[in-house]
Amino acid sequence: MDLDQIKQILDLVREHELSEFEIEHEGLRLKVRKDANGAHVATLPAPVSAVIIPPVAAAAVPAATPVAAPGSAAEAQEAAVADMELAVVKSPIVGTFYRSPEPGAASFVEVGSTVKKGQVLCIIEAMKLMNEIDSEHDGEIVNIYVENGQPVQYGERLFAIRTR
Amino acid sequence: MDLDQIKQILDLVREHELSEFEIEHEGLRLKVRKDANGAHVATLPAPVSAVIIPPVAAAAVPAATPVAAPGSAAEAQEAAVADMELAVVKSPIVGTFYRSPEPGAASFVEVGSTVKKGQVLCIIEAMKLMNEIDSEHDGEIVNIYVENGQPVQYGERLFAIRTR
Amino acid sequence: MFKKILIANRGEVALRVIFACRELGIKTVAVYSEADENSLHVRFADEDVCIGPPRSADSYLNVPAVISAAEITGADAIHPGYGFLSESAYLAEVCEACHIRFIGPDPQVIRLMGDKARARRVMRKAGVPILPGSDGPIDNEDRALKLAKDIGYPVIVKATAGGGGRGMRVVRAPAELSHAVKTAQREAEAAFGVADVYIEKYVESPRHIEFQVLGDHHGNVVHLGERECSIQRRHQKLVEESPSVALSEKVRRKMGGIVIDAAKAVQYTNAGTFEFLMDADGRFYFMEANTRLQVEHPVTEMVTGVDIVKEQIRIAAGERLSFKQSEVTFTGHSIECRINAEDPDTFVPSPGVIHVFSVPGGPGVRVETMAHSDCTISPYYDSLIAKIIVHGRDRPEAIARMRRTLEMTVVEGIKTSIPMHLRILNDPDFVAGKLSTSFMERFLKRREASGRLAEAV
Amino acid sequence: MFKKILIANRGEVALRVIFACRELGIKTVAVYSEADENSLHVRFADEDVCIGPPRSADSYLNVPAVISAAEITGADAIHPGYGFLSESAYLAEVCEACHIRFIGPDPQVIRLMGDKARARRVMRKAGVPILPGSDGPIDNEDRALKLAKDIGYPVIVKATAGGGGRGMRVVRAPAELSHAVKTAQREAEAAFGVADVYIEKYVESPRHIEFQVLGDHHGNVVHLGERECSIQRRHQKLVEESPSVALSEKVRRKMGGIVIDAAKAVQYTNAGTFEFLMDADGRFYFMEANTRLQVEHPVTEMVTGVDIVKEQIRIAAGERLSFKQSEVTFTGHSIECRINAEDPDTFVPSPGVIHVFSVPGGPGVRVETMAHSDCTISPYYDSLIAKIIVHGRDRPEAIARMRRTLEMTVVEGIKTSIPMHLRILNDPDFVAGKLSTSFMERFLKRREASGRLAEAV
Repeated sequence: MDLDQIKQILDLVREHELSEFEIEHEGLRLKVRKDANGAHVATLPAPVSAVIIPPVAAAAVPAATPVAAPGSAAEAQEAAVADMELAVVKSPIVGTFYRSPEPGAASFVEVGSTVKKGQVLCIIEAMKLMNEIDSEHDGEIVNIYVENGQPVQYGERLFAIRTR
Repeated sequence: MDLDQIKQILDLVREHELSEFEIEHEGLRLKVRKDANGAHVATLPAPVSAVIIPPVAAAAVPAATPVAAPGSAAEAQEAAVADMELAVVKSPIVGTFYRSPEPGAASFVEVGSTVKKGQVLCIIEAMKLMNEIDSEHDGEIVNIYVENGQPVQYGERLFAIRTR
Repeated sequence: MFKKILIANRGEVALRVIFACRELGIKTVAVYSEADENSLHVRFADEDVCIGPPRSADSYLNVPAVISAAEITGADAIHPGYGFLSESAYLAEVCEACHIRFIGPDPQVIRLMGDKARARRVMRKAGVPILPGSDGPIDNEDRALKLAKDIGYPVIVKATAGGGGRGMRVVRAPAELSHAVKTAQREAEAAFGVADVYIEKYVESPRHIEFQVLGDHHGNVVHLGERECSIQRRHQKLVEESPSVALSEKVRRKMGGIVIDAAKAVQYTNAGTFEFLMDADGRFYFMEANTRLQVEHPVTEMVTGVDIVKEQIRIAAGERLSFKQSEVTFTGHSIECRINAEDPDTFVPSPGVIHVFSVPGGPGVRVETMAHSDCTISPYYDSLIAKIIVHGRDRPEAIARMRRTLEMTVVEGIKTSIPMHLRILNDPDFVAGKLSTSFMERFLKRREASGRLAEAV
Repeated sequence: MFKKILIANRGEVALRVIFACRELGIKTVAVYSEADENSLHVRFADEDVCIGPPRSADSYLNVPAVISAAEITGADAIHPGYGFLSESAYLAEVCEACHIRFIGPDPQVIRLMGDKARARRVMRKAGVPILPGSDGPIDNEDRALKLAKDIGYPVIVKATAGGGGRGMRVVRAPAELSHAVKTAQREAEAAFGVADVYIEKYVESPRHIEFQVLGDHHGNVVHLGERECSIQRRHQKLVEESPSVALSEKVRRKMGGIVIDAAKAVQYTNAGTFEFLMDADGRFYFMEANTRLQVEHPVTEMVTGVDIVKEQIRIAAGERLSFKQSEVTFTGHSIECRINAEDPDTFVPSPGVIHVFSVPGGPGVRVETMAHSDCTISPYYDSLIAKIIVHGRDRPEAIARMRRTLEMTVVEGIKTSIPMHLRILNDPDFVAGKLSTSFMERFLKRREASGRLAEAV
């Protein structure tokens, strides 16, 4: 998603006179709220569109992911805070995902494992090379998105870590 | 999910007059809210775009034409009233427009002429035939849109008549 | 050469004529109904004239409006496209009277070919094989019964003014004949204003083979080979191709010679098509001649490299044909699919707004369309939204090419016949070239039987 | 035959390869950068793999990512398209090691042709006319001066690893030579990582003529005639055509024979192009060989009817060429315009959202594009948005056809080079076929002089 697409979405929001628009799709989360209250428009000078864009993930760095669908502005703020505690580890390369150093061996991590920055989370095999993927955070593994032995694309989600 | 799909969803939201729409599907989450509060619209002079469409002309029958660009609702109403008194005579056929029965003769009507229903306004020549165009109204010619000898298309405006 | 041509048509064929005019350096005038104000043919013509309300009878079929439009814009010729006024001898006559060149055959030829019974007689005299049948309208039931017995059942009763499948009845036994004649007469009267019907031999599951001819005003006539248009539903062609797998080079030459002789016999000029039925034994029977550009002309253009519309214009301007029969070559194989705005299962028309329209390119793909993203397909006119034509080195390549082109065509907002076309292209009989005018009937029955399973798309 | 081909490219050429694969019944894998997620090549491939961020170096030029994508999808061959990794001997070698077929020549041949000085030597040995010049990199200034004197000024200094006009300097007098060599070396070092440069005779205002060859793995090589690509700006081709007006049938046969011999001498396989300069006297000088599909391959396809991409795939699968040289025929004339997203006056790139995109059809028109209404032209990649190719019975028909096609092409939202192309098509020298690689320089100067008056559109 680039700026143009965001602009187009904002145009749609205006066109359809939406008060709220929220989308989450492949690592991107976009939320738009618009105070289209006639009274405000009349009395206040600025009908400001609020656009909340989470820090866009640079290639393969952890990005915020929401844990709850916010129902109000207050909740949304809470959710945003909650978001910041989750880091998603994405695949920096294309290859095959392995959870253990060799067939039959124990997995590097499980859901619930406590991990430290620099700890190996998995291996991605690319061009016969085994690439170890390290954690960039201290925290707890709360989700593993990919099955052992499954191919992964660039940018595909691998783990969610609740950071501390 | 691409922008087109989002547009289609928003069209559906509008079509079904929804105030809220939320979907979660295969890693996508989309939420839309619309503040369609009728009370606000009714009580406050909301910034509604006023679209005034004059009654569409059935083929070749006189139609109202706006005389002023309405600047406010009040003005628009006035204009609408004014419109109703104006009839536009459109060309029922393709051909060449003549204001007089033969070259050098006096014009059938001039701006300011009083005309009666059934009175000849002009001739349109098509396929060597001279077709007389009659007035369908009693009134006063307030505008002549076409020069003598000029070609006219089907539906092209010929005269404006202030009806009585 | 003409300075300015008025195109008395709409849609893709109006654009097709604009292409030809622009390549020849001729200005164009578009005419349009109120429903077509935003059409591409209006946008790309040099001038345009609104000629009436949406209903065809009041606009595109309105001869005085078309002629007046030509007069007020100073057009020196009219190209009628196909459909609408393209086979109107009356328009051709009015054009003559108004000193506007009608781009098509002379009015007498249009009139002759429009009278199916008369055309049969003339063609038989010119040495064209015709189906045994009555030489003129049936006026007596006893004679009709005797004739049918001589010809042998089944026979077909047809309106002399006919077309499009109306006023036609197949008769398989003497007892049915009288009723069939009366029904056909009633239909003919209703559809064409003329009740006359004639009888001819009915051929079971024939192929529809037609020959394209071009004749100039200097006595030169060439043929551009045949098209096979056997894939029809209710006499509407759905898929056309050239060449036909059923014709050898020898037969093509022979039949080509026959149609050239026939065209010369009636002093045929401009573009025309001679339609034949071909029976299982390879015998040809003349059906009718169409005195206009055909919807399916691109398949012939693809295999011959001849621009038929440009040739029409040159011929109408009095030029000699720019090539001889011996210079006409046939290369590869071409197929056309007529993409209609309709439900691919029920054939119910599907007008509306096309939100997304995209057709892939690649080698050997040609698209004729007035559609584009965010255009409206009007309910007033026929449902053809695009013709997709492919060319390949041979028939299998052409089929593969058409398949991938249809698979990668995107039309969103309305339903189209593309899924049905893909199923036809995947049908074993189609792939094997086992075609006949009853193909679609069998195809649709099989499909019904299979409970609409196995969608090709 | 292959079961599944990974296409290591994007844009129109990725679609072009998908067309060929679908026609051959081969599954496809698209790879894409994050910027291309919504591209048509991703939509129409059977599978797709995101291989990296928008920057080419991290995605489309990322060999490990491409190979891994092939491995995880089980692709048995890789088509590299043009640009990106298409001339990467390294990718070809890794493919060999991974038992994935690289659709292109063997790595040794790619490497040989990539070293311009070595290629010159080998070609000369194979009997191909080359420009007089140094046989290898220049290592000594005195020897360079002596050589330049022997050849005669002007001479040109070129990077051995060169391409795209970088690392090139024309030298018109001995005093300029030393400086030119140093500058070219610096540019070559910066652009290609290799500072080596060589000297050859500089031809003033030559034509750029290139021959298309196809070679199978059974020793068969054919040529598909020439393309003239003299309309270039800063070594970027803008308009290409086939045949060249400057070649007689006799010269075509002779040069075709020479390139076939040269290709056989280096055991060339798959598709390739031998580029020549042609001087005012009709003498040919070998420039370089491109070991890949060319952007402009469609003009050759249009005049020969050969589907070059399908041939590439068949050859890579080990099949024999399906035709002999004697079966290659040349029909009519074809022209291609490369439509770029750029300002037609300043050549500044114009990425952005295309709101409306529509290209007309009609006879002899072919469009290769990844664009459609409401698509985004990304700033990350080159500015080519469409190739419009036309075919006509002769060059004047092709020019008229290209003009009307460009005039009726609608691209709204970004600027395109179409107005510039229309001006080129209307240029008297272009129409007369008076082409040379200095055409654009003169054309742009004239235009500047005329104060940007008389817009063609």
